[in-house]
Amino acid sequence: MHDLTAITALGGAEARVDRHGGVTLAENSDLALSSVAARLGQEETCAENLTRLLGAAPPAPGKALLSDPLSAVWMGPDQWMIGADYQAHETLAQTCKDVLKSSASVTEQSDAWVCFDLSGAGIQMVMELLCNIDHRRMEPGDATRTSIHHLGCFVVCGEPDAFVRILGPRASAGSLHHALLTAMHSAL
Amino acid sequence: MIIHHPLLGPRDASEFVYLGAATLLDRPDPQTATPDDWHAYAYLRDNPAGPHRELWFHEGGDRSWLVVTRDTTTHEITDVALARDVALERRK
Amino acid sequence: MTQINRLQGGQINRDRPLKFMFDGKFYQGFEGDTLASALLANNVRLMGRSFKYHRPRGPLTAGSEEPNAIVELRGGARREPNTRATTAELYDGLVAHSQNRWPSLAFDAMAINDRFSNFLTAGFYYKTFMWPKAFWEKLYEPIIRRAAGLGALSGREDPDVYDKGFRHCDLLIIGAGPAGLMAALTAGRAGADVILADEDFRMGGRLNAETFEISGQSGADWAASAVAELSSLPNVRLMPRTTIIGAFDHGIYGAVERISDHLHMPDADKPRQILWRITTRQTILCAGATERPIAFDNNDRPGVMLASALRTYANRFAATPAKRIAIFTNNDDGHRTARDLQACGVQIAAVVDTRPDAALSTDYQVLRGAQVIDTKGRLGLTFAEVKLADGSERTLECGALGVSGGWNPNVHLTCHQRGRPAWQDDIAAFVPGGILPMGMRVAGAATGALSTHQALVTGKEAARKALGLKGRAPKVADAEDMPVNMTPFWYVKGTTRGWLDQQNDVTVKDVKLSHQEGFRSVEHLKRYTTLGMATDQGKTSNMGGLAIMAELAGKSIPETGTTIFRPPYTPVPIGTFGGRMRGTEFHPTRLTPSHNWAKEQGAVFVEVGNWLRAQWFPRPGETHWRQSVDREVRQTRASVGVCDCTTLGKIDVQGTDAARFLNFVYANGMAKLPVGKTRYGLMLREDGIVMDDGTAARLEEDHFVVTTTTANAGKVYQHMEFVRQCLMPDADVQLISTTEAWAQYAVAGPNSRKLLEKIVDADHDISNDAFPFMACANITVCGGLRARLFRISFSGELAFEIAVPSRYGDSLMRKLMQQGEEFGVTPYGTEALGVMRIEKGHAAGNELNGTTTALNLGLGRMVSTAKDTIGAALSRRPGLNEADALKLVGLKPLDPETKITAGGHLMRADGPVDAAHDQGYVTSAAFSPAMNSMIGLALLKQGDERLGETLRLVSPLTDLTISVEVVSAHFVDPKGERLRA
Amino acid sequence: MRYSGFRIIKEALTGHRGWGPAWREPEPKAHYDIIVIGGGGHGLATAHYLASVYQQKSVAVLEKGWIGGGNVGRNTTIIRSNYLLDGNEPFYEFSLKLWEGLEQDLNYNAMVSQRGIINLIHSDAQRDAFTRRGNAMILNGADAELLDEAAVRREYPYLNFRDARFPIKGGLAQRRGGTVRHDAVAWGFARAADSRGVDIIQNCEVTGFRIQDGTCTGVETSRGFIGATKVGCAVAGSSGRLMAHADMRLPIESHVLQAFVSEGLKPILPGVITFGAGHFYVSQSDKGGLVFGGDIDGYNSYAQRGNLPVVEDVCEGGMAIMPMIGRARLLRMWGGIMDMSMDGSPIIDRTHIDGLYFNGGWCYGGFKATPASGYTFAHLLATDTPHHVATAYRFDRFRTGHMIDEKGVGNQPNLH
Repeated sequence: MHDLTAITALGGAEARVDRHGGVTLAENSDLALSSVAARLGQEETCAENLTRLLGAAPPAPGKALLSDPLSAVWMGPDQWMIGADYQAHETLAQTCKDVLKSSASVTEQSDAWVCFDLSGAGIQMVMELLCNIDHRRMEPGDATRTSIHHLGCFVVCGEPDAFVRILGPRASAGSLHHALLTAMHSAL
Repeated sequence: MIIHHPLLGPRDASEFVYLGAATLLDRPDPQTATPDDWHAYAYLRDNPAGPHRELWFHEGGDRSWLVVTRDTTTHEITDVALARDVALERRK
Repeated sequence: MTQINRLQGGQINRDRPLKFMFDGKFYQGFEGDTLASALLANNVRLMGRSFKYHRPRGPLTAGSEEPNAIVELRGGARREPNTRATTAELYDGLVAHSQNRWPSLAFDAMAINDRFSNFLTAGFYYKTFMWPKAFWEKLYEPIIRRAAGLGALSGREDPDVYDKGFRHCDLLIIGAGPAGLMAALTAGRAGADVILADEDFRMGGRLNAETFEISGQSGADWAASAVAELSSLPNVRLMPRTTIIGAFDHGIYGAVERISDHLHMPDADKPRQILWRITTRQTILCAGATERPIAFDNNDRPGVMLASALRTYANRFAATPAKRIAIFTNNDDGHRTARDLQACGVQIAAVVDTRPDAALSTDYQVLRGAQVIDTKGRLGLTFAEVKLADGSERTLECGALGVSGGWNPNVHLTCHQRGRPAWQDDIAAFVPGGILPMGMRVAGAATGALSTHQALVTGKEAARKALGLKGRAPKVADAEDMPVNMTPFWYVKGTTRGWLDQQNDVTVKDVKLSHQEGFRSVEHLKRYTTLGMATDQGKTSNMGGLAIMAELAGKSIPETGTTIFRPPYTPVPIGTFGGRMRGTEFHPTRLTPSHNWAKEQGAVFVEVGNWLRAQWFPRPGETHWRQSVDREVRQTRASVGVCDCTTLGKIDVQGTDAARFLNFVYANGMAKLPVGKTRYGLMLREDGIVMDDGTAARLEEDHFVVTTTTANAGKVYQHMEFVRQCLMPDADVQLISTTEAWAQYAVAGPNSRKLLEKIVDADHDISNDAFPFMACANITVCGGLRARLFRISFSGELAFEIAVPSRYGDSLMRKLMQQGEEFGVTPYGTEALGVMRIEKGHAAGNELNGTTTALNLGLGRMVSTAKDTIGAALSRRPGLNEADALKLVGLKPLDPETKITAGGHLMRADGPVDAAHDQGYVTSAAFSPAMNSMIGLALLKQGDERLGETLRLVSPLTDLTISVEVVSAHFVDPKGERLRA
Repeated sequence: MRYSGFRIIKEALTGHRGWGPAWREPEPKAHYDIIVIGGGGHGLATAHYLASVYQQKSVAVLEKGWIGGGNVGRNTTIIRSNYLLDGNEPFYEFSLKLWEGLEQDLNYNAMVSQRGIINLIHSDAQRDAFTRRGNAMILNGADAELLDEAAVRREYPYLNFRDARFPIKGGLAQRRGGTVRHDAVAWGFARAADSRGVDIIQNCEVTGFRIQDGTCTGVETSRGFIGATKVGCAVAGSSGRLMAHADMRLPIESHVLQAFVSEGLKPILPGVITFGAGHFYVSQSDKGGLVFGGDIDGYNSYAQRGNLPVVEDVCEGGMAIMPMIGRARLLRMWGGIMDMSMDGSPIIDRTHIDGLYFNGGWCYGGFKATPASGYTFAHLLATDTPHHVATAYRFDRFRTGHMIDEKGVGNQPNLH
C-alpha cells in the first residue's frame, strides 16, 4: 500500500458539507470515475460488454444509469462515464478495461472531476439560478452537461427537487462550490 | 438562440462554439489540390443572406460538431445534423 | 406637510403610513403608493427639470413611460440616478433628490437655457464651436458635458448583488391586465405550465386604475380574485415586479425581477434584482396601450398630464395633482377621466374636446371644437388658455390639465426581431403587424382592441389558440365594451414650443427644422432632434413627431414609417446583466494540486488564463523577486528543482488509428514513434501558422498522451475534435482531456534522477540506459500508487515529469520536498521556468503569437513534406517563405548590466530608427544567472545569418536604446548534453 | 451655406427660415464618371475626397436606404491609431490626422474629441505585447504612452483595484485617441460632398452590375440603370450580398456586433477605457450616456440584432473592471453588420473586373478608419494606384501569404 495521502478537490482532508434552508451541499470525494468510448465499428460489442459490466444497458443520450455498484452517465455518442465507490473501486478504469478489452477506449477520470451532491426540498430554486436546464421537468436518471458560471458540468437528477448530483472540473472546485453555496443562500 | 441537437434536443446556443461555413468539411485533396483550391477553402466564403450551412461545436455539452442550417437574416434554424455523419456521407 | 391632495378610497393601505424624504423635506405616504403618487398627494407637482432647457417638470404619466418625474433615488453608493418617481414603490425611509438642477429644483440657474432656446435648436451644435480648433476639448465641450447628463452616479462600487436565473415554461404571458389575467386563467385552468409576468407590483393593469365593473365586481376586485385563483394553481408562476425587457431568438425572453427595490436595502445574501432568461414555447403579449399627449404651447408645465394618468392617481392611489382640473381630449376616453375625477370630488373646470360633435354632459362643461393653445404657471400649471370653436379665447383656471390624444398599443416586443407594426386607422395608431417573434400572440389593448370586454375575449382566445384547446369556449364575464370614438389630433396649429419629447426638449419647431434641413427619414429625425432618445425611449413622444413629419412630407404616417423598437423595453441596471460574475468571481479560478502547499510556502501567485500558478517562492531575507527567481534557477541547474506543470493541457488519444490521427494533426511525423517514447510535436493551423507545440507520449500501441501549452489546451482539444469528427470521420480515434486528472510535476536538475529514485518504486529502473531521454512509462510510486513518468526537459537539464492522480498531488509534492532535502531541492515557479526556457531558446507563448511560422521559429525542417498534415500546404505560400523572413535568435546586451525590454524593436547599428527600417522585435527577455547577464529572444529578419552582428534595441515607449549582439538562441548547453546525461 | 456661430444667431433672430437642406435630393443622371455604392461613412467620405482632393466633377453616391443608416450610425464612436503591424499603423495614423482637421475641412462640427484611450494591461505577457505595439506606434509617428498601475489609478480611481480577478497592472495610452459624434460624420461628409456637386441618391438600391467583356459599365438599381466609368463598392456588412452580383466570393463573413448606451449621466468617464481580460470598452458621450460594447455574437448574421449571452458577457466585463456602473441603466442596445475579414484587416483594391473597385472587410474597426478609408479609396478610384498607406490592403494577400493579422488568430473571422 502506498504512503501518499489524498486530499479532496476542495483541498481538505475531509469532504466538505454545507447546509442552508433545508438544502445540503455535500462534496463527494468518494467517487471513482472512468470514461468509456466505443472503438469505431465496435459500438455494439462495447454496448454488450457494458451491459455485462453494469448489469443493464448503458444509458441513452441525456440519461444516466443510477445503479450499484456501478453507475453510468451518457457523455457523448458511444461514450459514457462510469462511476463507482472510490474506496472499493480505486482502479475502476482497469476493471472496465478488463471487461471491455479492445471494444472501447478507457480513461481514468476519477480526479478530473469534483462531485457535489445537492439534496433537500428547494434545490430546484437553487438550480434555476445556476444553469439553463428545465429542472422542473427532470426525472430520475436524467443527466445533462451544461454550464454553471462558465464551468462545464454534468447535472444528474436523482430525485426531482430532492437530490441532484453535479460533476464539475476538479481544478475549479472552489469556484463551483462558491457558486452553489451563493445560489443556496440567495434562493432559500 | 436554441439549437435542436440531433441527440439531445433543444439546447441553448451559449453551450456551443461557432466555427464557420460547413464548407470547411470539404478539405482539398492534397494530391490534386492547386494553390487556388487551398485559397478558396481557407479564405473565400459565400456569406449568404439567407440559409447558411455552418459548423457549431457543442463544447459545453457532448462535444459533437454539428452542421446547422440557419437563415442569417432571421436566425431561423431549419436543419441540424452531426457533422461526423455529414462528413461520412460526403465520402461516399 | 399633510396630504391635502389625498382622496378617498384607492388601493393604498392607510394602516401602513410611510415616511419619506424628497429634496431634504419629509413627507408621508402609504403602502401601495409610488413616490409620484405620494408627492402629488402632498401637493408636490414639481419633481424634475428637463434635459436641455431645464424647464420645470412634474409627472406626465403614472407608469414606466414617464419622461419627466425622474429623480436620484437613495444615497451613498446606492444612489440610483434617473429613477422614475412614477414606478418607484414607496417604502419607509425612502430618500430621493431631484436632479439636473442647480442650486435647487425651484430655482435652477441653468434654466437660462430656456431663454436662449431660440439659439439652441435641433442640431445647433453641429454648426458651431469649430473655431479655434483647440477650443473644442478645452472650452466648448467641457461646458456642454457639464450641462448635459441627468442624474449622477455615485462613482462608488455598487454594494448590491445581482442574480441571473433560467426559467422554462409552455406559455409566457406578458402583462397582467384584463387580457393577461384572462389568458392566464384560461391556460392555468387547462393545466398548462404558465408564467405570468407584470412590471407592476400590483397585478391587474388598468383594472386597478379604472372604475368600471366586471360582472358586478369592481375591476380591481376581479383582478384580485383572479390573481388569488392563479396563485392557487401549482402550474402557474406569478412574477410581479418583473419586466419582460426583450424578445430574443427562438422563444427566449429577458426578464428583470425587482427583488429588493421596494425595500430599504436587500436582505442579507439576497439580490437587488434577478435577470431571468425565460425559454418558452408560446407567448402571449398583453402589454396594453399607452395614452399619448397632444402638442400645444407650454404643454409641459407641472400639472399637465395624460388624462389616464389622472385617473390612475385618483382611482388607484387616491391622489390628485389639484382640486380643480381641466381636460383636453380628442376622444371619448377623456370624458371618462372627467367623470371619475368628479366622482372623487375633484372640480372639473371644463372638458376641452377638439371634436365639434362631441357629446355634451350634464355633469360638467364640454367645450366642443375647442383647443388648449397655451398654459400659464411658473413652477406649475395655474391657467389653461383655450381657443373656442368660434375663435374666441378663454382662460380656464386649473391646477392640472388632463390631455388625451388617443392610445398607442404597446407593440414594442412584437418588433424586437425587426417586425414592422401595421397602421390601424380607426384608432390612428400602430398595431402588431408583420412577422411576430416565434410563438408570440398578442391580446388585449396591445392589439388595438381597447375595451375591457375585448381584452377578456382576446386574452381567452389567444390562450386557447396557443394551447390548441378544443371544444366550446366558456363565456367571458361581461364588461364595458365602449367603442373608441376619436378624431386624430396631434398638435395645435401654429404652435412652435409645443413639446413632443418632454425630457429631451424636442418641440414641434424642431421637427419642422429637421424637415427643412432635409433630415426627413424617421431615423434622421430621431438622430438629428434626439426625439425619443431619452430615458423614456419615446414611449409618449415618437408618434407625435412622426405625425408632424408625415404632415410636412405630405405623406401618411405609415408611409413615413416607424422607428425600430429595440430592447430593453425599459432601461436595466448594468449590474443586473452582470449578475454574480464580478470581482474575484468574474471568471472561475483553477487551482493546481500543489496550491495549498505552495500557499504554505508563501508563494507569490500569478494568473495564467484561469489558472493561478506559483510565480516564485520567496525565502526569508529575499527582498526582491529577482533574488528568489535567480536562486530557484541556480539551484535547479546546480542540483534539483520541482515545478508544478499540471496546467499543461493533457489529452488522451486512443484507438487503432491514433498514430495516423496524430501524424495528420502534427506537422512532424508521429506514425513511427515507438511505444515507451515521447516526441516533441509541432501543430500548425490550416493556414500554416504555428498553433501550438507540446509532446506526444506513446504509452501503448493504440494509446497516446499528448500535452499542449497551458494557454492553448482548450483550443487544441477543440481542434482535435474537429479533425476527428469532420476531417477523419472514418478513423478509429477517441479523445478525452485528462488535464485535471493528473498532478504533473517537472523534476529538473542534475540530481533529479537521484531524487526520483527515492520516490519511484524499485521495480522500475529509471537509469539512463533503461529510461533514456524522451522515454515514458506507466509506473508506480511510493509503494504502489499508479503514476506516469516522462523523461522530457523544458529547462535543458536532466529532467523528468512525473504524474500521479490529482488527489495525491499535494502529498507527492511534500514527499519530493522532504526526500529532496539532502540535495537542497527547491520548488520553482513560472518565472524561473521562463528564465530557463529562454536560456534554452525554447519558443513559448510570446513566440507562438499566432503570426509565426515553423520557419520563423527555426523549426522549418520539422514540417514534413512527405505526408499530408494540417497546415502544410498553406505554409508553403511565398509570403511565408521570403528570403528576409524573421528568424528566432538570441540577444545579449554588449553591457551585461543593461536591461533588455521585451517588445523592443531592433534596428541596424548605424541605420535610421523608424518603422521603415525595423529589423524585428524582442519576444522575451530575462536575467540569465547562467550567463550572468540579461538575455533575450527575438524574431529578426534573416536572423539565422546574422549571428555576431551588433544591433540597436530601441524601445521609445520605455525610453530605452541599447546595443545588443545577435547570438544563438541556445544560451545554455547548446549541444543538449545535460538533458541526455 | 456656411455654418457658424454668427449664422446661428442671425437665423435665431429671423425664425430659422434661412436654413436650407443639408444636401440636395437629386434625380440620378444617366451616367457618372464614378459611382460610389454605399451612403455610409466610408462611401460619403470617398465621395467627399473624390470631389475635394481629386477634383472629380461627376460623382454619385447610391444608398439603398437613408445615408448614415448603417454602421456609421450604430457604432461606439471611438477613434484611435493604436495598431501594431506595418500594414495597418500608417493607415490608421493617417486617419487620425484627418480626424484632427476634419471639422474645419467639412465646416461641420462632428465633435471630434481627443479625450484619450487606455488599453488596460493585466499580465506580463500583455505588457510585452503592448510594449511592442506602443513602440510600433511611435516608430510610425503616432503617440503612445505606457502607464503603470498607479498612473491608471490616478486617472480612473473607480476601476476595480480592490478584488479584480485579473488585476490591472497598467495600460497603453494613446492621448490623441478619443470619440466622435458618429451620425455627424456621415452628415458632415454628405453635406460637404453635396456642396461640391456630388449627387447623393438615397433609396436607390443596387440590384446588379452591368459587366461587358470583363468591364463594369454601370449598375442596375431600384431606380433604373445608371452608367459609370468606374464603380466603387463601400457597403461594409452588405459586401457579400453586393459582390455576389459580380459573382465574387470574398474573404469576408458578415457578423453582428452589438453596442449599448446607458441613460444620460453627469460626466464621470473622461476618456475611453478598454478592458484587457474581458470583452468591454466604454466611453461617455457628450450627452452623458455611457457608450459601450464588447465582442461580436460570433455567428454569421445580417439581422442587425444580437442575443442575450453577449449582452451579459459585455456587462459582466463592465462590472468586473468598473463596478461603479452597476446602478447605471442600459437604455438601448442595437446590432450592426460587421464585414469580418479573414485576417481582421480591410481590403481596398481593384477587383478582377475592370472598372469595379472594392472597399470592405473593416471588421468592427471601420468607424475610426472612415476618413482614411474614403481618402485612400478616392485615391485608388481617381488614380488607379493604391494610396501609399493602403498598399497592403490587397485582395491577393491571402493567396500569397501576406496576411495582416493583428490578433494572430488566423483565418477565422469571428475571432478577429
